[in-house]
Amino acid sequence: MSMLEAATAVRELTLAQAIREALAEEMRRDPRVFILGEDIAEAGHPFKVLSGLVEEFGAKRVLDTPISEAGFTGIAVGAAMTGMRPVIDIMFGDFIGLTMDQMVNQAAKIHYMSGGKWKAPLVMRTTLGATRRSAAQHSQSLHAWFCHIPGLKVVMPSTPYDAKGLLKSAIRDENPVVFFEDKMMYRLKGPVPDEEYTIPLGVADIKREGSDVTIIATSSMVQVALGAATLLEESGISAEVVDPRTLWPLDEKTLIESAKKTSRVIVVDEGYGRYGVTAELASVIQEGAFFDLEAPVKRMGAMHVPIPFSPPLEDVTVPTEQTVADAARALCGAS
Amino acid sequence: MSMLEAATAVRELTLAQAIREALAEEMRRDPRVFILGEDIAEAGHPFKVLSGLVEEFGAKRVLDTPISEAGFTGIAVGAAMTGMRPVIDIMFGDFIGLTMDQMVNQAAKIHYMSGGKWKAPLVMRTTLGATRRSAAQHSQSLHAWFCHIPGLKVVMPSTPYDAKGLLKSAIRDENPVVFFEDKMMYRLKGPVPDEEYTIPLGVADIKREGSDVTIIATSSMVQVALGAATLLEESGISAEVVDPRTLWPLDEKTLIESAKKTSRVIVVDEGYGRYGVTAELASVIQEGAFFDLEAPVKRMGAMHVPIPFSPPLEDVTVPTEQTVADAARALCGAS
Amino acid sequence: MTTAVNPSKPDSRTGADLYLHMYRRMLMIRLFEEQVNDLYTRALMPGLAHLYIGEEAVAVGVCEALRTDDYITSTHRGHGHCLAKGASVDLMFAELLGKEVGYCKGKGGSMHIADPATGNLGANAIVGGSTGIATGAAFSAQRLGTGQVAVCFFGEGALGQGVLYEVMNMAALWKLPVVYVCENNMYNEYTHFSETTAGDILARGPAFGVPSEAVDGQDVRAVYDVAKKLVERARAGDGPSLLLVNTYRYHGHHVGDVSREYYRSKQEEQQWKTERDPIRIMGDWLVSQGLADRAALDKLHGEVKAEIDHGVQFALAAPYPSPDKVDQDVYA
Amino acid sequence: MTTAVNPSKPDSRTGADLYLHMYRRMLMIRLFEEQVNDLYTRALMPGLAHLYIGEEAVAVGVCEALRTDDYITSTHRGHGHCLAKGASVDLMFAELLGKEVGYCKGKGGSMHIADPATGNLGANAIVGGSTGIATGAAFSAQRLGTGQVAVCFFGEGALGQGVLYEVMNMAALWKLPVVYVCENNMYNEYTHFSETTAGDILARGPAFGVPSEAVDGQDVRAVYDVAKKLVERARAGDGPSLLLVNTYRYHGHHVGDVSREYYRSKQEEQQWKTERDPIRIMGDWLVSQGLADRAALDKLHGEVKAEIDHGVQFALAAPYPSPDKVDQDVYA
Ligand SMILES: Cc1ncc(C[n+]2csc(CCOP(=O)(O)OP(=O)(O)O)c2C)c(N)n1
Ligand SMILES: Cc1ncc(C[n+]2csc(CCOP(=O)(O)OP(=O)(O)O)c2C)c(N)n1
Ligand SMILES: [Mg+2]
Ligand SMILES: [Mg+2]
Repeated sequence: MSMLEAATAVRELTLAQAIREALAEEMRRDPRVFILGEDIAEAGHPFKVLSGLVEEFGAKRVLDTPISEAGFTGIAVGAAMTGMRPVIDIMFGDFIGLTMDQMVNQAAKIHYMSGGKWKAPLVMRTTLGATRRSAAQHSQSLHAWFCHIPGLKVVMPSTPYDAKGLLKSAIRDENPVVFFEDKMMYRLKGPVPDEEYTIPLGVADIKREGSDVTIIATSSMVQVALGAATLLEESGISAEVVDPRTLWPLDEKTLIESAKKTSRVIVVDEGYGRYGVTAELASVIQEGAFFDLEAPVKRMGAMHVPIPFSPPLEDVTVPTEQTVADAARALCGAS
Repeated sequence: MSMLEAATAVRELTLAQAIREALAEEMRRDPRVFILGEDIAEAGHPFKVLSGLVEEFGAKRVLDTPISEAGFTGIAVGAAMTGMRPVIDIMFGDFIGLTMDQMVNQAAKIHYMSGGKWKAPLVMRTTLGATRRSAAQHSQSLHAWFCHIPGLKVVMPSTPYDAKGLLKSAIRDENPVVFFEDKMMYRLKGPVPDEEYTIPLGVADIKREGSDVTIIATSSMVQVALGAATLLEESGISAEVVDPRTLWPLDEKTLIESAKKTSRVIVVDEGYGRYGVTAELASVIQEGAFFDLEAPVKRMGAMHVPIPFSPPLEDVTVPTEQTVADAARALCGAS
Repeated sequence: MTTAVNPSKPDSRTGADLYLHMYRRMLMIRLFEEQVNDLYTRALMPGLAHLYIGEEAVAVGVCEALRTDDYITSTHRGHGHCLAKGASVDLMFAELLGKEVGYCKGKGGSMHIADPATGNLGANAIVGGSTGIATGAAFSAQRLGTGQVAVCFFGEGALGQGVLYEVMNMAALWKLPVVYVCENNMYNEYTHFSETTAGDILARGPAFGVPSEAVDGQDVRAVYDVAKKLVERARAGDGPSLLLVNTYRYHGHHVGDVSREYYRSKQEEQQWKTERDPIRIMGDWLVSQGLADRAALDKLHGEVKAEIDHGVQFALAAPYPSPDKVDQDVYA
Repeated sequence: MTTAVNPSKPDSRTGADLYLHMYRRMLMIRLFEEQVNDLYTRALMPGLAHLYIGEEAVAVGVCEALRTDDYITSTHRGHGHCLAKGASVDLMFAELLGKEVGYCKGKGGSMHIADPATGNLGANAIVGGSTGIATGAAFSAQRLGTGQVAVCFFGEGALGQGVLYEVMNMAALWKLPVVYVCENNMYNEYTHFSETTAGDILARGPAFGVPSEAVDGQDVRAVYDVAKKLVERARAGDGPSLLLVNTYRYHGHHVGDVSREYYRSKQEEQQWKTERDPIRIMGDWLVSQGLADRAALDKLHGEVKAEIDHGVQFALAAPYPSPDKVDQDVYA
């Protein structure tokens, strides 16, 4: 918990409530902000994250769209270029494939291609995360695709506090920002101050200090890492948990400093483990802290399989407190 | 050059010719193989890679499609599931965003989701590579996206010989395979035997032996690495050039062995440098050879900017023989 | 594997047989789905379930017009299509519960039932996601000269996905034997289709060279008749068509969607259930025509119920896959 | 930045002024493109160039119906649209040569000319890629109440991209002030559109709630008249429309496409050039109406040629951006 948070925290909100509050505040502040997506108005989104917004802001600012992800993403790009501040809702992160051309060839590049003359300040909110028994087409964590693309920013909040502060910054940002919410975290509670605040994009947060091993984790894996850290404490291992909070821009400095301090690093992310986010984070660490490391950086991501439906299968595909703690013990023992 | 190649090489073909020959041979061998894409029949593709195929195989097997990348990719998935062997042509790799949903949610997953009952043996051929002055929407190397996805295979040939042998294997493979061709390499010449051969997917090739530094390079970057190796020779540095040839499956063993041998590694790939292929390759090396490395693995990819049009700008965005050689010298000097 | 479907001669059922069969199939879907609802409510079923109750005449009317080796693609609301095409109740339930003997070894679940033996290319959790697959299957049928036809089921929500128009255009250009069946149950999840659909749905086919027809989706005989015509048209080499079927789902978008009044009235639901129920309409018609009496229909109900109950027991008793199966079937 | 466009009153040119202005603009595009061809052939221009020669009446007829602050989106074949909307010849050439003073600081090149001052949201190298952007600009205009209209230019090849139908549907639902202008020059690169387009193009608008009209794209006055009507309709709040313009490109798909006989005959090309040339048709009409004599037209030609020559000299003399600019403008 940051200083600010500690000083002012008076309420507990769920992650869903924190997101809704960020949207409502920004929509009150700036009449150009509007939301578009499927079943988001009266239905308030299937995950109910947006309940109440259409009542306050009306159907002109909370728009139910057809099931046309490519089309309404394209419309958002054009609206952003011409003075609006669209927030797009892509119901499941698995559907971003439909939007890749609009996001990557249009939104991400228009500023550069026009020599800085146009810009596309939009936010895409979408989900990631497995273990909801939703099977292969509704459980993916595909954020690595966007991280790869210059011109985009990628945000991965892990707490209600961060979610609210980062989303407000994302909406105010002059660039296209993709904001990933773990669908299993919407009910996670945490302190969120009454007072307005924002969190700058590009600043990592040390969620827990420690000295023996650094666990760099993203989104819901931060909670997993914190749970693992508690388990490790029982084994006498002091784990530091670092949350980059935004994958681009990436606060390399904080990550590398922690790696240098502990000399052992695990990176945990819920995306597929191959050619994913863990590879970049591990590379950044080894580039910046190679000579301080006692062991290679350990990567933990989703198993390289489509996410299965059956619970006993799905449960083994993602990192858990137990597997992360085991890996940390092995890493510490192995030095 | 492999043993087989050395023994039988009698002809020089361009990379484009090698690809055309692979397609023609497979179409003769298997009547289920057909090609579909834009301007590929009479026009033989804008890069003329497919010239002559419609004349031999007719319009039923070399199909001009509308400009509907998502649609004809989806049709290929269905055709592959029901007994055909489609080869899809996506004119520029920049357009794969339009196909991501079909490739990733359908083609890659149908085998798994159906418990092994259906399969989708299709090949997507497309391009990568910059420096053609084609600007930000026609110059990208987006292969990292596909590498990230379980269920897909990704092939990156660097020579006419490899291109032919790998493409034949890709067409015979029972899975969806994405085959990336560097558009600047179509005129590259190299020996290709008259006799039929295939190259298995998942086997790296050491393009040049060396002892001081390993340069792992993909696609056209292999040629850059070989050029760099020649420059390095003049500086008394012996560089080994390793070409994974397929990024998935990945021949980790060969990569790691070379890293252990030389103790210094550079990975070079033309995709964007952040959250890209170089991150995975560097991670595999550090995981497998950490205690043998003298220095962190050095990554070289495309600059994290949309590819600019203007020649003096574009030229600095991708690794060159010179920059790779410089990096290798620094790496060797720095130990 | 791709040749696991054995071509069979066109269905030879006619007259009373056919009608009773259709009635039975609709009943089976209804009872199956009621059981799913129950399993889900009792927390015995993981994940989501989108019930087909109210729409039974669509799947049954269309699939009765197909050969066993004809292809279908289905949707997130797929149980009805799978059963209508001949899926086994036991293996369906087993899959829904994530069991190893299920259609997909538990890897797919409710939204991914697939079965080569009945020509089922798969349910699909991406709206519009199977439009290409069905069109591609029709492509194979044409190229391989098998005489098969492919039917692509999709909800009216999929009219929002551009890929549908891309593949319809190609199907028309290449005269592929595919029938696009749009199940207009009036809602995209929680949004009325009129808020998401401009212009004229029926005109969307011809604009892309695909002739269109509309039919009352609560009347299984009407659905069957028009489907038969369009399927035979496709089989004869005359190309694709679009069939717009007007229907209604009685339950929520998925089992958890219970409080629905903010998007549709209880009265509307009640009206469909009492006035337009496809099973009641067909039952009444069978009786009025003297093709069955109430006792025969009741007996049928008992038989179907027993089959469903057996399936549930079978599935509940079946073991889960062992975790080490998780990385099998990724690559063929 | 997004407010760099100053709303201006509707164009007040009328009668002879207007017609002469349209003639001049068409001529400017023609001579500009001939110069591009020359620069490219002499290897002075990097990359690709897709010439608009033959289609001048489309861009000019439509853009004359627009206010300066109205928006357009353009395509890979975009020079004509940019010039018709008021771009400076000098800055266009500079961009085409990759020079720092060019419209996009050399970062965009031929396929990405963009200019807020003339409402140009950008040429686009993705077929169909700007259909969303134009629709979104219309959305902003409606929400911000600026009275602006957005025109989306695209080739008939973009009819293959599903996203077009997705955004047309939303434009109709939300009554957005956007005019979709389909430039049917009969070829998708090297493939005749009839091989890629089934059904009825004009029917594709109404199927999605977008009224459609067709016009002869070689007659600039006809294009102007119908565009004016559709633009005013949009501005009045009556929603989107689709304008199908039949036209022809005289040159290859791009400058390098020289041997074209495998996909279209020299005779076909010749016929369009001699019988349907938009500049000649308009010139003849101006003379026949006594609005100009040949000498005046010749003089105009000389003026335009001088402007073009100046642009080329300006661009050739301008410096390239220094390599350290490469990572500027990635983020705003
Ligand atoms: C591409 C995509 N977008 C959104 C969703 C989420 N979603 C699942 S079902 C559904 C509504 C589908 O409506 P319709 O096609 O009419 O089918 P119905 O549920 O009425 O049978 C939506 C939006 C999805 N699965 N895929
Ligand atoms: C999505 C996409 N697919 C393919 C291409 C390659 N391509 C560039 S122009 C073109 C043909 C476009 O034809 P049309 O839209 O009729 O425009 P025209 O060139 O005739 O003006 C194609 C296929 C592309 N740029 N974008
Ligand atoms: Mg529906
Ligand atoms: Mg054209």
